[in-house]
Amino acid sequence: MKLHEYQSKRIFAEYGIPIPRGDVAATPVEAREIAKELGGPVVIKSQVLVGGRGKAGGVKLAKTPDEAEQVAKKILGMDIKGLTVEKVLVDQAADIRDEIYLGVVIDRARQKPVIIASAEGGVEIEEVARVNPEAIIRLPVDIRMGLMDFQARDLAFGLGLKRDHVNQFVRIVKGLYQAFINTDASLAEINPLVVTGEDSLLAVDGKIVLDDNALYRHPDLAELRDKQEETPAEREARAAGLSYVKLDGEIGCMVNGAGLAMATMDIVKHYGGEPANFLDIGGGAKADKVAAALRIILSDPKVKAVLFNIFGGITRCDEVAKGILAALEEVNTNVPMVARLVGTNEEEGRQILAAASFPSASTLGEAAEKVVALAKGA
Amino acid sequence: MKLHEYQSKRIFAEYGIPIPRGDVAATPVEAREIAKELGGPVVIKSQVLVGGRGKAGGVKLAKTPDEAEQVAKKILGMDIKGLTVEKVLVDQAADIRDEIYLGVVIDRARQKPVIIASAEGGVEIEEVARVNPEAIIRLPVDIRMGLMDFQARDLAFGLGLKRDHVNQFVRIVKGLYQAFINTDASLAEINPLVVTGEDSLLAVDGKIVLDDNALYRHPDLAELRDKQEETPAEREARAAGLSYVKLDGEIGCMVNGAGLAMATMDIVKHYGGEPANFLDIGGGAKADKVAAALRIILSDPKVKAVLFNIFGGITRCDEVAKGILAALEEVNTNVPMVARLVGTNEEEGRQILAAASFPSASTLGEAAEKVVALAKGA
Amino acid sequence: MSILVGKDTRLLVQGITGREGAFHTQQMLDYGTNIVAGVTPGKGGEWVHGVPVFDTVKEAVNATEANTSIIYVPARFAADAIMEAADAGIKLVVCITEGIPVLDMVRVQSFLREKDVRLIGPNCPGLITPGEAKVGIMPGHIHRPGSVGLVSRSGTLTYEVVQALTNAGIGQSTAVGIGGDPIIGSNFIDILRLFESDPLTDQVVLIGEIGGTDEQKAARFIAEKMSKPVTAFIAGRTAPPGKRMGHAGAIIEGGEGTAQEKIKAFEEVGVRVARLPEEVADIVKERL
Amino acid sequence: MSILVGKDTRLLVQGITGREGAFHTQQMLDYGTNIVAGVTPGKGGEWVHGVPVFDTVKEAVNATEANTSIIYVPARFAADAIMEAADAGIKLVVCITEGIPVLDMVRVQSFLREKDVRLIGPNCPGLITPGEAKVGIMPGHIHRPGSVGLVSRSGTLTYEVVQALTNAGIGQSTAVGIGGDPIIGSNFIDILRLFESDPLTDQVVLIGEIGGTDEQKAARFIAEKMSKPVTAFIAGRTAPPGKRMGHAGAIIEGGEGTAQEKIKAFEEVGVRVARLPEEVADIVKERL
Repeated sequence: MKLHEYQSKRIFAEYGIPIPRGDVAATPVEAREIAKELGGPVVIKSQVLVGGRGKAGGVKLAKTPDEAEQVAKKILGMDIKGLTVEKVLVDQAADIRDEIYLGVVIDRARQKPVIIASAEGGVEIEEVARVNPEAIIRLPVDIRMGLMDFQARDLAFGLGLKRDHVNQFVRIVKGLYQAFINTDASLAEINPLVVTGEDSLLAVDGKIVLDDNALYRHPDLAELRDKQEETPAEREARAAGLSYVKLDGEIGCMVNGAGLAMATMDIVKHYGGEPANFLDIGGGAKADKVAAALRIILSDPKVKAVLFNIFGGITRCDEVAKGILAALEEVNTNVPMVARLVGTNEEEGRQILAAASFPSASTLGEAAEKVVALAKGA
Repeated sequence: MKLHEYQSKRIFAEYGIPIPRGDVAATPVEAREIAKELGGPVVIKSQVLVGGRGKAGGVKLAKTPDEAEQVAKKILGMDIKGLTVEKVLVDQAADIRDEIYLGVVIDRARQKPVIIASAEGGVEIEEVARVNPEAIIRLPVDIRMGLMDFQARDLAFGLGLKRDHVNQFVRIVKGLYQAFINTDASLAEINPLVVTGEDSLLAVDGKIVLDDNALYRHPDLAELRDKQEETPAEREARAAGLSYVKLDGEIGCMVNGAGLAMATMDIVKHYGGEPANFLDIGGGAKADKVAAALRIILSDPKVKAVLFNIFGGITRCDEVAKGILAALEEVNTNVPMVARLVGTNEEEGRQILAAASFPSASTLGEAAEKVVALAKGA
Repeated sequence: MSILVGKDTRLLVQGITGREGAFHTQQMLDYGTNIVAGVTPGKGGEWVHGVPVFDTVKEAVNATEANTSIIYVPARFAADAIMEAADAGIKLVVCITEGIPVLDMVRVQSFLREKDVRLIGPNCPGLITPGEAKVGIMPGHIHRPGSVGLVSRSGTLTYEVVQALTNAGIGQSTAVGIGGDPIIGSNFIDILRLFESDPLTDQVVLIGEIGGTDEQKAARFIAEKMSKPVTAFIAGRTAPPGKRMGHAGAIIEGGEGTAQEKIKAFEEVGVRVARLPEEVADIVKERL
Repeated sequence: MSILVGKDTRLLVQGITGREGAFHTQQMLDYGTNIVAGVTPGKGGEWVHGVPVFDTVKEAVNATEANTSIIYVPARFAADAIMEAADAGIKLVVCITEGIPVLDMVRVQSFLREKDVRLIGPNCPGLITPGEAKVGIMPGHIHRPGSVGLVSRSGTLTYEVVQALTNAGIGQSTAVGIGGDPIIGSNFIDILRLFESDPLTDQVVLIGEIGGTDEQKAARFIAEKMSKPVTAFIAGRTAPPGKRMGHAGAIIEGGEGTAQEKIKAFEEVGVRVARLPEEVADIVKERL
């Protein structure tokens, strides 16, 4: 789950990281009031959960409260990569002298959190990695020891910071690491961390991505989710514990397991069809989950046929079969369907479907061929 | 630094450990009010920083508020092992079914915190260790991982707790461990942890001893120090960063280093004297510290002679010499003294003392012989 | 016994009294797995399908000499369960549970590094040595004993490939699902190394998917260290990029983790890559 | 070189710009110790008594190949300084600082266990190989080269014994102060083992004090593993019980830690125990 810039920066502030004075506005008048309160020039920043806001015109400077109101008026309601800007952050403009990148992620290979830092901040770190990889410092952290002071100092001196900034930087990187750990983040990033003309450090932009699996430990953070920026189908899928990604094809797919779901899409395409979605019902799904998944698939008007591909392990075929039938009772649909259920409780599942005269197939190839034919025939 | 029972239990409560309802009283009337508020029988417990309160009559039951007042009247002001009872804790009496011992200390050999538990609580753990050592369970904890849930469960089942108590116990032992770590304790102990007739667990008595070296991290805890229970000399010594223990002899000793201080006492005794104190001025002591130490030694009227034994390493003999002379300027005394200064800046130190005609010796044996003679001659 | 599990396996089921734990205990028993104990804290003394239940793994190991554990406990307790098993001296821990927080697994791995234990998973189907022991949730009946080792990040996709092999008359030595989470106990290389030195395995099938760079590393390992032929299958050629893959994550990994990248990495070192599960069987058959 | 320090020592001073650090740097230089670098964060580029100062230990090690470090930083930063030295590849760390919180040292020791490093101290006087290198705060001039190894929990008391030896014409191979804190990097046994296998050491003096059971353990080690004669001295026969020794602490340790207990433990295994520093010299002399 992604947090907005303003949400991320507020969390940073709780961990002692200096952020610009500022507040969030949902209307141009609010933006004006905030600018007036702050005094001096401000930056108006669209709060949307995609990258590239700046290039899209979603970040602008304003010198006066009047100008802030005008700029906010332009940005609020703007469409950025399909997302509507509902809120802007009005921050006191910083006197930027240098820009540093500072982030924490999990290093999968080392199986440790790793601090990533670069004196070339302000641009995307991928860009730095591509153009000037030596400018990136990586510091793996033993989660049991936490980030030690000397490591933070090594980083500060490694970035070539001025002596006056070293202690400030140490506090910031320790705060960022602690925020990462305490929020169960998968990414916590300050970019840029600015050295200002007043010779202090300031987290001008920031981002936190949370681990969905750990949200149960953070009910307060879970509430920060921006409901505006999910489609109704995605929202329903998440609520039901399903992994769903909408695509552009006409064949709805319901599969258990991400690998098999992707392989099923590959095979649908191999047989000349186009998948309408990626949908993994996960392991051990029961009837109600299957029903929710079917509703979500059918909510896409482009879907012309549906393929169920279930290879039962922890998931039981009889539960899935019951779920399909239960869903069909509430969802009145003419979309043709094919089910291929094998594995755990395969016989019971097939009997349930057979009793309801539901079309089925025994191999994935056969099922894919059938569903492509049904979609084309429809 | 030792905390009182009521202070320790309040800290436990912050860590989710259930403690009896109760409050602290400094007068019999307060005790009555608390008992009234609590309703039902209460226990009146003297709050003094020594063991054996119970045997000394410092812990009594009271059935009514009236009785509470009477009992408090008896206990307040009572002398227990030289300490005057200034406060009593008035706790709701618990319906005790079983008593468990639960403590956390540092295991020096393993260099880890270790949880100590015994189903035979309510008596001193040393007593259990002597009589029935197999009744004690030791669980070393890796400080980097913290106390893990399964370890806490192992402990619970190892103590033979009923199933209904396991989850409660797990929360309590994790809370106790966390309190130990977060307060930088050297001991955190619940004894007894009671299984009540209502089938819940309750920390009826508790004790925390803090690491003095870590008190700088805990200004709030440092303030809890009970100033009534230190002698003025001990208080001054602590404030000056000196390690001082009053003894019964007549020869004051000021030494740098605990080992040398003890050896000096041994040697004074070897030559027929009795040391008046243990006093270690520590490493690198400067003039003001030496002066404070001398004031403390001379505040004991039994002192008939003073021996300075300084073997300079990190401590410099010239600093010590200056300190002695500075102290003598403010403290007008006729007590005879001998100084033996060797090691770092030995020459400078000797010159300073020689210039002031201060008696000195070159070996410890010579110094001890001299000081014993001076004490006897005085 | 090929690798990791077989007739010598003395299995402990953690979370045996739960719905999934009890169900799969029955399934594993039916397959012939030697299940010696179960653990659910607070349920010690009960029995599940004739298997004695203990309160702690230590007690279970002391009483039954279990050497392998399979974990079905819910995600929020699973990390602790893995560490409990490792601490009690279990040598092979198989964690089926999905949805364990990533930082929990980081802690687990830092704990396991000092122990003599191998972890498979989490979020994996487990592993099976056909005809000897099933330690997982895969449908046993699709397997048949043979000499092809399988290692896979995927669960159900592995069943699909196993079935294709079995349908083509090709048996398996051991099939291992290593799991698809960001932090897992054993990776492709760990298992490939075991297959390479297993006399009962003649060739290996590797089933990968988009995301990360583990397949690329496996390709390098195969080129440098393996004498046995490997056939690969990569899911996700038509899939959108994995949602888990964070921005900075990609930098660390040094790649975007697309199927195309992975297929290229394999083909460059001479590993044949199948496009369909049935094609895996075809390629393997040629090499028998 | 006898044990741990000598002509091969390339010393780094952590906290070199502080009052104590600078003072003792001069003292150690005067003694002839090869000091190659100092570290004080934020003072990199400065010089102290001709020794170059660096911001971090890593930089210092890279630039000067320092192999030993001595720490004079204040107590609240000392634990971090020890770990910084270990992390940078220093092989011998000597921590003079006193007053480090116990839990800090517990963390340090858990960190060091995975590193190839030896820690002496904290709260110790350091160590000296007379005539070669002084890595500590002891007055150098009281020592003289010879074949008697010293190991001690005490600081100044060791100087007393060393002076008694020197006055009696007995030289020292290496004198090591291991420190008196509850958690220390090296204990009596660690150092006794080094002396036992050091060809330049003929006999050993052990100086203990009340508290704990390390002397008792050392006695057992001497009985079982040492061929060289050991003379012991225990301070605190007339002292009140150590204030540090908590209640439950004593249980763990399995003893009260009185001088009498310790003297008894030594005498039972044939180690002679001196009553006065001068007596140490007398006993050692008999054995030369």
